[in-house]
Amino acid sequence: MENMKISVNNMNLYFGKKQILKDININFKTKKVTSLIGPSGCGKSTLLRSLNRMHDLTTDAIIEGVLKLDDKDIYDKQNSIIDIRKRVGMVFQKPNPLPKSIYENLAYALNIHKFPKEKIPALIESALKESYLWDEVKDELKKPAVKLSGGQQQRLCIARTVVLRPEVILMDEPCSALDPISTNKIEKLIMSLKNDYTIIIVTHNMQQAQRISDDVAFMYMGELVEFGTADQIFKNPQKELTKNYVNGHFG
Amino acid sequence: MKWCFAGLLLLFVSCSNDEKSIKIKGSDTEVNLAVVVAESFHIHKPEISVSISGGGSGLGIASLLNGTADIANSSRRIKEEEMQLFQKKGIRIDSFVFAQDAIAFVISDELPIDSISIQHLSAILKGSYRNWKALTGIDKPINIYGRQSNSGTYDFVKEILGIEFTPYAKQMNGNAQILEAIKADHSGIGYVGSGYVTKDSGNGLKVLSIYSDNHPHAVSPLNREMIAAGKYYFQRPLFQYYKSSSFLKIKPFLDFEKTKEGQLIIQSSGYYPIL
Amino acid sequence: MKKKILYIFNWILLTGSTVIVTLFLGVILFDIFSKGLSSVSWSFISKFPGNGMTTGGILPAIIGTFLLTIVTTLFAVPFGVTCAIYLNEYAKPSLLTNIIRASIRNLAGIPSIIYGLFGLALFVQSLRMGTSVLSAGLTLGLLSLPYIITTTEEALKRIPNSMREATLALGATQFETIRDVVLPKSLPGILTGVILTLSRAAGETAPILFTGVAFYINTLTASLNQEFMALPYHLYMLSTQHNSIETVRPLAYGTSVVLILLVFTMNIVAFYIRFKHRTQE
Amino acid sequence: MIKSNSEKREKIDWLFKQLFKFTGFATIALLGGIFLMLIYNSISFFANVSPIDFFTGSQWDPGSATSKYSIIPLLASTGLVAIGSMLIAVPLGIFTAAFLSELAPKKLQTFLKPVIEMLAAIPSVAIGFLGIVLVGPGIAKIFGIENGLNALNGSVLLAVMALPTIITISEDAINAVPKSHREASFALGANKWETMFQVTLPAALPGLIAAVLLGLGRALGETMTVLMATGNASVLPEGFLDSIRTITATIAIEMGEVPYQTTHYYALFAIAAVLFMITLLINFLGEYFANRLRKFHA
Repeated sequence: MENMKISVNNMNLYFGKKQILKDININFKTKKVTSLIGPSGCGKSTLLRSLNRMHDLTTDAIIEGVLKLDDKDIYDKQNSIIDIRKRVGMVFQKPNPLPKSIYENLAYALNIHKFPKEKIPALIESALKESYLWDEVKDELKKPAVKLSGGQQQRLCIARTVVLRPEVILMDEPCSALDPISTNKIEKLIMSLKNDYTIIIVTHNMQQAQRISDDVAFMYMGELVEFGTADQIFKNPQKELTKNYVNGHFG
Repeated sequence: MKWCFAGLLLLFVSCSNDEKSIKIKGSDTEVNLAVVVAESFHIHKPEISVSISGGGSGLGIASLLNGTADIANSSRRIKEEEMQLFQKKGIRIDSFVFAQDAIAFVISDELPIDSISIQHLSAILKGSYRNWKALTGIDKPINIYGRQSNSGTYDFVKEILGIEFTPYAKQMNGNAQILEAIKADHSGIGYVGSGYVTKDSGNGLKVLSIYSDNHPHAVSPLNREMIAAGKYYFQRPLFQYYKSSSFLKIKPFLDFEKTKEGQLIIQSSGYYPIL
Repeated sequence: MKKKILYIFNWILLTGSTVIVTLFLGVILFDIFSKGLSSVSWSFISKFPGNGMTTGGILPAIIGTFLLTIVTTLFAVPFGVTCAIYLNEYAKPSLLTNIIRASIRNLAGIPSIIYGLFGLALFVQSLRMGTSVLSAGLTLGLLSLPYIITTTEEALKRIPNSMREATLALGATQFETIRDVVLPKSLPGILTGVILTLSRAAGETAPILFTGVAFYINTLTASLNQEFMALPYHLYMLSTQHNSIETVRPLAYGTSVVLILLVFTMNIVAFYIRFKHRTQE
Repeated sequence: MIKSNSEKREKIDWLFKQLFKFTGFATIALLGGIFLMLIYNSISFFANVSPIDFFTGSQWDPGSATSKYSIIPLLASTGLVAIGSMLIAVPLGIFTAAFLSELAPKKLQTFLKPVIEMLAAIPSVAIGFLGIVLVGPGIAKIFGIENGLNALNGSVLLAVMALPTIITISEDAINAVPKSHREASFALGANKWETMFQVTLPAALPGLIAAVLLGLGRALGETMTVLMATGNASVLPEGFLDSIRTITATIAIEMGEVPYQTTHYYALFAIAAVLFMITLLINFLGEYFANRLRKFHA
């Protein structure tokens, strides 16, 4: 029996009257990389964003079903949204550094979560090292983060997430706005991060999914069509739909 | 953001020293006089702040009633219906006459008359005469430049002549605007407080002397002796009304007006001191 | 041939209109500055009026306008910005919020004198503040609110949602996100709107007519329940109410120069902030 | 320990949310209060004076023994001066906007836009002052009349004040017409002018209407300029050379001097309410047309 980090049971999600996700059941394993793939609009980003309650501010979103982080109900009102998001970090499609310096970008989360002041510099250094960014920026930590290149910004966003030591990192097409070299660096980074974190990533890139994933979930029209190991999905898909998609026949 | 609210609070709290500021309102005729008096008053009592606003006499009395003035300047006696409003609110008021004024009728100096009778004046202001031809032989329409209905001067002229003004009379904002208009309009006639015509009213203007059946000898509003004798038809006391309850607060200012210095200021501004 | 004449006619029509519009500004500024600049001196802006306001300066009017603008700012900015934050960050997009938004936009088009009436009824009468700097400042504050709300909302709207998500995903609360990201990032935009609004408020006359402005005051306005002199009203008074209009005409021109310079300076500051902010992005 | 920290922060978050909500609603309520205050005081007025007299009479004369409260002369004055200003400002404004977006080189644009913004920034009292010292005497000279304080003077000044609004919105409207429209017209062999008058301006029409309406709203509501420059005679005007007295000027002149809570006082609120409704209607219409333009091009 493998260790489950996040489990989703009988989940339905609506925006207003429109149903976006239909009866989703999926388990994300601890310290593995799970990829969510599928054509645009299939609901994979929506699913990802519901794992750390990013839909809370979308006023007409209605979520049914049970989503658990370990044995804790993510949507239980008793549980602080702050703690959920601290445990489940997120990296977005477009790098979105805060309008502050590189150092402050990382210090920000530590400060609001009241980490002891004296520990902050060390935490920042190790997060930057973990994200393979330290060597590039260690001499200019005071530089505004927006001055970094796109790839560096995205790695900074990953470092900003990592610095809080979350248990899960959600990534929403983190490489779609980047060039191949930066993409390559981020993929390497993901491979090394999975030793410590559970990673769930949404991607459009089949090769990338194949390269980095342990598990792959294929979604179509708001439904989870097939879920299995990367080998299974890419080499031996059970469903016709999956086969067509991974072979590039549509999407 | 926080200090904004704190600042706002502070502002509300810092409202104080109401006792040290006197608000005087009303009477376009008296306002400039009041300003000059207040300027000199400041030298004697710099700790008391005096703010002055013009408008009409009605404004002063209404402001006194509304509680937004301490002294109401008025170039006319308070009206019966105004008195009733004060009584309804339970406010007792007193009055003080601090100067005398004469109303001057002004025309362009291009019109060949120097004096006018009360009867003709009434006919013009009523709108029965609409052309100068009957009076001067010059065929020009008569343009009347009067004050607004809230003006004490307006009321005074209306009442003493026992007429209603023609609706074609232009209602100007103040004495000064009337003079401006007549300077430009060679067929205009208007009325202003004598304080407005004694000094630097500019050229092109002429002040009419007034005669009536009782006083066939025409009297000019600029004739000091005749006014002292009470012989000018349109002469009137200038009042200051105040609430009896706030007498102590405004007393220093009234006292100053009564001093020799105060009366001198009144005289040099073109008004006539109280007898 | 006919076509050519039409060409020239059209060209003259368009260019001529533009020239006329430009001339309007030119004539206004030329007339006021050519006749008024000579009246403006250090003593003009640092002295009290004298001799029945026929000589001297306009110090009390400058101080009055300054105080008035401070009261306006302290009232309108916190309330306006807060209201905009509520509408943009918290309120659910519904028919009601859209109606509220449209109403606020339209309130910006309501004649300023009506704000004066409301200020009279609310502050002077109901709240018993009397005719004072406080009443007048709050009235101008009300007048400014719709502008501040609208411009602030526009500034907030320009912040992309990804900025908000960045901190939210790190476990920041919505308030922390507003405080640490949304407001700092939209500050230049808000500031531009606020300064432009205040420059408009500083030049307003109608709303202060019956809420506290005075013809003359013989001391500087020192407390909030006192009446005050203000630059725009002073100009109105000197040009229509004074007993020797001709004599004080140079003072009126001088007052216009000071008023216009004040308003233009505020506008230039606002445009500078906007310009600098735009080039940074 | 971390738990209690989150709880505290969530509490602060909740508190500020309530604060924002409260001030938001308070601000909205305050602004809504303006409307209620006008209605409330107007009702008090109509309890004393019949609405029929108010809307049909021909005299506004609250001072006389038989007080007459008819909005008609004031409304006619307001309408006359505002329409006059539009007759001047609309062609000037739209042609200037067309010049800015179709003819002017970039450099000239960067010069002209601040000019228009500066024009908008000049306080109304300064414009009114110029009406007394410059425009009024000028009009008196041109028409050979004795006094230039009349409706025409007010219209010229209000036109100057409405121009920035009209130009800015018209220019946006013209710029919003898609390039493809123009290109299609050029492709059919139309020249620059034909394209502008037959394609671009008609396509921008809703925006131009919005510009005119919002400019009109500004002219209707202006107080100081008309108070200073139009002579303030409250009789039915017969032409542009007559002195007039608008609703705004009447309020400005009379509000200071009426005893509170009298019929005259309520009357001023009633005419203010009428003005409020008119400007609100015009602004909403303007907004409607502006939105139509936006939707059309979206």
